[in-house]
Amino acid sequence: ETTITAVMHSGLRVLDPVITTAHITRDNAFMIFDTLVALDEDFVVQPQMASFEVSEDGLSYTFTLRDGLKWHDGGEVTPADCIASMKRWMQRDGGGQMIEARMESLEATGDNSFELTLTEPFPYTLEAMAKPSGLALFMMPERLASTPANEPIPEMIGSGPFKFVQDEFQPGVKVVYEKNEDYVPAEGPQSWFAGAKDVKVDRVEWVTMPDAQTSLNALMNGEIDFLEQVPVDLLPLLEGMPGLQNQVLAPLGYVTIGRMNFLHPPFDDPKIRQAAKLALSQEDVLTALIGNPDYFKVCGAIFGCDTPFEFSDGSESLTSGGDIEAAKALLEEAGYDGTPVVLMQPTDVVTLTAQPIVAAQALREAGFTVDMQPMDWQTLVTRRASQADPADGGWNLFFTNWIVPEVSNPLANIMLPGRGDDAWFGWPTDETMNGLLDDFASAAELEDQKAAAQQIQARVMENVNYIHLGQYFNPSAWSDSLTGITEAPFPVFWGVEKEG
Amino acid sequence: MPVYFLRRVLAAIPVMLVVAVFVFLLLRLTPGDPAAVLAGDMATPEQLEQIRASLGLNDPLYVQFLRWMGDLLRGDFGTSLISNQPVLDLVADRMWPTIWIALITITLSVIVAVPMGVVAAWKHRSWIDHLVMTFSVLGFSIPVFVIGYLLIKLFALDLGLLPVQGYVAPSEDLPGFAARAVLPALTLASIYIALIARMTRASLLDVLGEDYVRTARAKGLAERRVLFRHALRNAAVPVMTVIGTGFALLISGVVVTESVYNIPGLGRLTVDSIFARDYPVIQALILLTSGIYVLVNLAIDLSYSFLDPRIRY
Amino acid sequence: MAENTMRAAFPLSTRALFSRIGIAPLLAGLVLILIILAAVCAPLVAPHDPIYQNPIQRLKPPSAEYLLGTDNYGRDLLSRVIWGARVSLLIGLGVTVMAVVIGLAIGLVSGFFRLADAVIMRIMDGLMAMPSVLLAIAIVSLMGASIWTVMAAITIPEIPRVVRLVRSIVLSAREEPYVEAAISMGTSLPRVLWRHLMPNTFAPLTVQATYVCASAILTEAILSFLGAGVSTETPTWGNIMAEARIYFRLKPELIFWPGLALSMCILSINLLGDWARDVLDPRMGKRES
Amino acid sequence: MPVLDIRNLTVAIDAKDGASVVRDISISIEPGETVCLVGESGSGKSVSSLATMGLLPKGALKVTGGEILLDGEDMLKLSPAELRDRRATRMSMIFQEPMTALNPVIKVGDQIAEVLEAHTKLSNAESHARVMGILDQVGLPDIERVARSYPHQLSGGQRQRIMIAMALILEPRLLIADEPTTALDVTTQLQILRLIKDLQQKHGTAVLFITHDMGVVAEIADRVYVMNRGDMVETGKVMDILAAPKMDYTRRLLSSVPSLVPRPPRPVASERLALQVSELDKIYGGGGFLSKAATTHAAKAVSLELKAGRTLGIVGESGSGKSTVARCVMRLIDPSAGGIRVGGQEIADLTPRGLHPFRKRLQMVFQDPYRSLNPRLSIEESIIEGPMNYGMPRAEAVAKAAELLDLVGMPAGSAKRYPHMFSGGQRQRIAIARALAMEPELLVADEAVSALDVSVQAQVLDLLTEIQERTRIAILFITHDLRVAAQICDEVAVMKRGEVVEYGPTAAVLGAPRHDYTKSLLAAAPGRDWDFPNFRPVAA
Ligand SMILES: Nc1ncnc2c1ncn2[C@@H]1O[C@H](COP(=O)(O)OP(=O)(O)OP(=O)(O)O)[C@@H](O)[C@H]1O
Ligand SMILES: Nc1ncnc2c1ncn2[C@@H]1O[C@H](COP(=O)(O)OP(=O)(O)OP(=O)(O)O)[C@@H](O)[C@H]1O
Ligand SMILES: [Mg+2]
Ligand SMILES: [Mg+2]
Repeated sequence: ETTITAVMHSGLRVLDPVITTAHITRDNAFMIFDTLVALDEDFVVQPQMASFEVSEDGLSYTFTLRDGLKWHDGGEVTPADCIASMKRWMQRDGGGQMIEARMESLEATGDNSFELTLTEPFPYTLEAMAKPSGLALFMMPERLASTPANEPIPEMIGSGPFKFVQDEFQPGVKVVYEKNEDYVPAEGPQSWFAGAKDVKVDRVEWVTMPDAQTSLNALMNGEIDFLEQVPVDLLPLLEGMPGLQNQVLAPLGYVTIGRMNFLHPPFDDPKIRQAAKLALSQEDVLTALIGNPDYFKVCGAIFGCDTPFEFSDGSESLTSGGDIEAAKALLEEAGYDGTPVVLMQPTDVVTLTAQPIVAAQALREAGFTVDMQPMDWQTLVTRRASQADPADGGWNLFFTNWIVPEVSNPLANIMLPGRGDDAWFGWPTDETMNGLLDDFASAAELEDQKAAAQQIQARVMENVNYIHLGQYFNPSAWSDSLTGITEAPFPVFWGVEKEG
Repeated sequence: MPVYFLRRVLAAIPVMLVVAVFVFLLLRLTPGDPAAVLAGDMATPEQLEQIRASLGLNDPLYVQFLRWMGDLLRGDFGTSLISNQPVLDLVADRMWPTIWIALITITLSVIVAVPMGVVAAWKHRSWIDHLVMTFSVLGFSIPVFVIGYLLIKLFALDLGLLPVQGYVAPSEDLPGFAARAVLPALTLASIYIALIARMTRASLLDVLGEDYVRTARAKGLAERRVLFRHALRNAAVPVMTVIGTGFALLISGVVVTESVYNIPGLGRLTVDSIFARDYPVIQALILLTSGIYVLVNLAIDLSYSFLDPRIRY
Repeated sequence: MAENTMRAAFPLSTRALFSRIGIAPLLAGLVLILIILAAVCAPLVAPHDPIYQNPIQRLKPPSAEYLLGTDNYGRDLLSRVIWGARVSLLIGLGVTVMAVVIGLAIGLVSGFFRLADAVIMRIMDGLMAMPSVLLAIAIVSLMGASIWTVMAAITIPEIPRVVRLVRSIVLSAREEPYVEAAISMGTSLPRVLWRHLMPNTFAPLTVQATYVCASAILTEAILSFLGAGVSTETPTWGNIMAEARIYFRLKPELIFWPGLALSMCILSINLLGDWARDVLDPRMGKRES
Repeated sequence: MPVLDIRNLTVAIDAKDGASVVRDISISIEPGETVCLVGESGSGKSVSSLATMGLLPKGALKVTGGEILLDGEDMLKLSPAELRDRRATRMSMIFQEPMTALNPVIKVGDQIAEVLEAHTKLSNAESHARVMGILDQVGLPDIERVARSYPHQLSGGQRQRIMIAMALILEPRLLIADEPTTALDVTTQLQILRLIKDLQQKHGTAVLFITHDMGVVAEIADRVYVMNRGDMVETGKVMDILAAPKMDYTRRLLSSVPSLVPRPPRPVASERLALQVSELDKIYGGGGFLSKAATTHAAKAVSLELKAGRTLGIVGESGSGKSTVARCVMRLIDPSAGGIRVGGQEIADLTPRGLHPFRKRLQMVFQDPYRSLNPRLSIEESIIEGPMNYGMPRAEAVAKAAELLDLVGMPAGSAKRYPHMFSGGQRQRIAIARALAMEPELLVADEAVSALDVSVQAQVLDLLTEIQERTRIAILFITHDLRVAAQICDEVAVMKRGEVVEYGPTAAVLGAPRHDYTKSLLAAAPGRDWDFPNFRPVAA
């Protein structure tokens, strides 16, 4: 029996991939559930559980399930299951809601096929269904998918390559998967989430280690096989260790961003937002965060470098070390009155502690009054939902990270819409942006999409909907006994072999 | 004895009630929102509101409290908001590592610390005494995690004698369990040994000045007998007391030790739950640890009557 | 006789000091004074701004410019350790003062008034039963991590210990004939408390205070370690170590120096506490803890 | 050859240039002889005996000269192991406080058997038989049960018998008894003294008996050694010492011992009642949810009257309820039933607030002079506290304190000093001054002289008498010492188990007791046949 023991970036607690956008929940769901369609490494949507056909007018999508699909409890996968799964997902996911808004019908058309009909063309439809981030669209048996969207599903029964071992699940500690012997891989070579998901081990165990030092020690001591995130500063320890290797598996990496609160001074004033942006330097932030320049990339493109929509309009100051003088001047011009910037600093998330510290220093240098308030990440996520005045329980600025696929498409990027109270935390009201997003959504050709994306890039930089602070990469490390590990935005365990 | 026992158990009820009210209010009156934790980064305010309502977090506080109390009386500790598992299952899963480590630590500490304290008291003001005292002050002065790191570096990495982390149940793999339990127990024991050695010494010093020790010597007994038969048992009550109150220290140490050695125990479960605002789990766990503390100290009080026949309940 | 006169004439001669106080507490006092001086004069003594980040100088080994090297933000470790003394001592002292003052007040009342005692002791038992570090983490993570919440969080679990100590002293002292004499002389209860009972608590409280202080500094470090401490922008020994812990194998000095400062400080406080106990009341060992 | 021959023994404090606490003393005891070592507190009696046993506290005291010969063998030259071997086999010791001298967590039978284990090779059965034999000899009832008891389950007298059994089981040549009866009631004391005498005669043991009680000396001694501040003052046959002491110190010591013959009654000066206690009841304990604390009926229907300027004594054995009555009168505790009138005013049921005006009319002097003054206040502060509570301006109170200190015979200029700078007798004077500062009508003295040496005791008693004559104060005097009661009280109430069994003028009660209990108390008083102050037997 072969078992891969892996330490992932955090502990799994929430199981339902429709309830939360937490990455670990999604990673878990990709093991257990399968998707209708999937993205390959060229950002192209490929069939996975179902092949699809789009009508000429772009209004009708027909999905045909491939043969041999079975739930882990033995049941057949039916169109009804898929329809229920899609409907539940549409209630929660941004992309799903856009589809729902244009949906005419979603109905079974046979024993193994069903059809989605739209009222107007929506070229983003397949991409939304294939995207591996935000809320990915997973197929579940109907009885699970009929759970209300804000209540967790009671069981983990999917049709994916691995089965969830309920008895051994310890929330936050350990998840165990068994190979799904009944799984019939799709055709074609494995590429990201598309192609054959060929499981070559009997079991996979994810264990959580709260201390980076401990997990590295464990890897070096041969107690685990795979470590998803190695702090870059610690890579020198791995160098020259026989039997171990490390590599960045998600070549697109992450972006780190700062988000301001548009409702309260001083950041309700675009000039002051602009001044803050001018003060910040991607290189400073990334150096503090990562250290080794091989593992970060100063990059002005809000949709990420090396992605289809890579533009860098308006990002000069960010990528060239910041422009404190200009920031000072602009702040002066805007008549900044010293209103403190309440900057929320998470103390318990390693990848988010450095940004506020570096930013605080830069903002102070530019003339801002900064009130940095440390708190644990959960307090931060609670507090950022508060629209109150920063002086009593609200906030002005916080930082967070995304994996690049979460921001690389304008429609997936949740920070963009400027719909006031309905917008993401920070609540910008930005009709210009909304217009640009509509343009993008209805653009049929890639060229049109690119044009719209470029304008969105410029608008973000001008209006400072958020501050894009560059890209960084996380090396993973594993033992030589594992082979077949492939690149993907997050680790996948199909195709991986373990010797001995 | 039974009456006393009953009285003590009854007396524990208001204590537990205080704990319950305190924890409940602490959790509800301060910021933090399990719904936000649950929904993740990309959730919109509207989705948060829905989740909050479905978790019953929008009900008035007293309603929530009474509901919790009612459930408790029926033996229902609730369900984790985050992982949606019954709290009792979570606790049952995570209990054993903590219990094992704690038991080993206490045993180890007592075995090491009591003789240390006895020798120090006996050789009062000699170099052995100074050594023991220095060690025990040091035990109080170095943070647990630093001790943990040092032990890992020495025994696991440099000498390669023991694994650096993890836990396996003793029923599955006894040698594996033992190998993984040694370092955490040693780490935890560092404070505990210091505490017990110190108290043993102090209380023995007191006892050695008592008349009956002089009587024992006047009888011509050997020094070893005077020390162990006459003095130690009389010194035992304060030592037991410190073992009991030190239990609280142990729980604190467990939290850190479980992090350093990656032991899936109750300490980490509590910390994780606090960070995740998983109210039912936090409430149950703090109530549980407090209850254990109360019980341990009750057991220790009862043990006094075995140590000292004058104490009768 | 001559010897006595000499002693009286030079009460502070070194020899007398050593023989009267003993070497360990004397050294401890010295170390503590040094640390306090460093803390008070941090702006003058520290070679760099403790929070100024210089990303280019990240994780540098010790050099003439950075005597102990730099941390992962390129901040000067030495300066951070010196400034760290400030906050760590502030937390230690603040917690001690708060715990002692509050505990003393509650303990006096509880020891003397039977009715209040029943209620107060139940509450104290409750507080005592809650594991202190867990309680502190809960308070800090729920209320936000500022120095003040950290201090409050560490203080609350210490209070019951002080209360119990004070109460036990009051309970035994109030049986003292001189207290009964005062009562029979018509002294009012508050005055009996203040004048006859409270002074009895000073010696044991002094000793207890040293332990509270030491454990507060230590608890702060543990809270930082668990991610519920003061912001890393404000250096404390605890959070310097906590922040550096992933560099434990790569740059152990990042943990070593603040750890050394912390341990020396706590060691000194503990030693002084032991000394105070021997001096103030040789039989206190029984009451402690 | 003497069993014990201490020659020129000097013991000093174990430090460089440490002062000597015992200087150049010599004691010798013949087989079968009882030698008493007497002297005031701190004179070095215990130190001498501990030196003999080799039990001087390590690091505190050490022998600096002389020799201690036990059957000709010098104890000071033995190795620790050899010394251990001599203990219990050749010399044994019993201590004053039988509660603390026995290990509270080991059964007494085992504690005795331990001696056999350490020094003999007897089998368990043999050893058990030996233990039972000695228990029987020391006159314990139901010996099997006693052997299985823990010390706290036995009475004080029984515990002391256990100590004696332990000391004598290996028939040592020498028994040292350091104040073995001081903590016991007179009746028990008498039994123990008789027991020691019996056993001594049976085994021919030499006894070194340490005491400060001249009555005991008269009772048992063959010869007497008198110590004063570390020096041996005088030695001689008991009758010679008692009847014709040569040294001043010895004379003073003897003349301080109060006589058991009641002093002549004083005329009644005033008919005014200072205190009237009627049908007073006090029950301790009981009540409490689920608590099964046993109740103690500590005072049963106690009725007493005390006129101004008179002294009423309450006597009785330990636990008879004397203090309980005193504390009820003082309203330090609440009586369960009955009345207490002070100067005609009922105070038994007043609230603390209502009581306030009456507090100053009653004052108390406590037994332990070391604990009845707040160590942190100067004695002046202690004295003026009361008057200032009742509104006296500070300056006036200070002046009054000075006056009072003078009255009780304290040196001028002592007002600003602290209690620890005074001796026990002086402290008791200060406590009296403090009580008088309130100008009370009634002074309650609970064992006010019991902790003092006889010579100091005599001074304090004189002081009280003198003050009473001057101020016409009424005194409620509680004591267990019949000699003291005979000398100071006008009336005496004898209490037994919470009840007053006999009550009347001192001369009547102590001179011609009617109740059996009073008779047995008097019969048990050691040295009752000897009139110490007059160096002659009591005239029949
Ligand atoms: N451990 C000690 N260290 C120093 N001095 C001591 C010690 N024990 C006794 N002394 C001193 O030795 C002297 C004699 O003490 P000792 O106990 O022999 O008196 P005593 O005659 O037995 O008095 P008492 O009747 O009160 O028992 C006293 O002055 C005392 O202060
Ligand atoms: N606070 C108390 N609670 C319960 N019982 C008590 C209390 N104080 C005294 N007693 C009991 O009441 C009885 C009388 O005690 P009291 O102190 O009055 O005796 P006493 O005659 O003064 O004895 P002594 O001569 O030993 O001082 C004893 O049996 C005692 O155990
Ligand atoms: Mg003595
Ligand atoms: Mg009494």
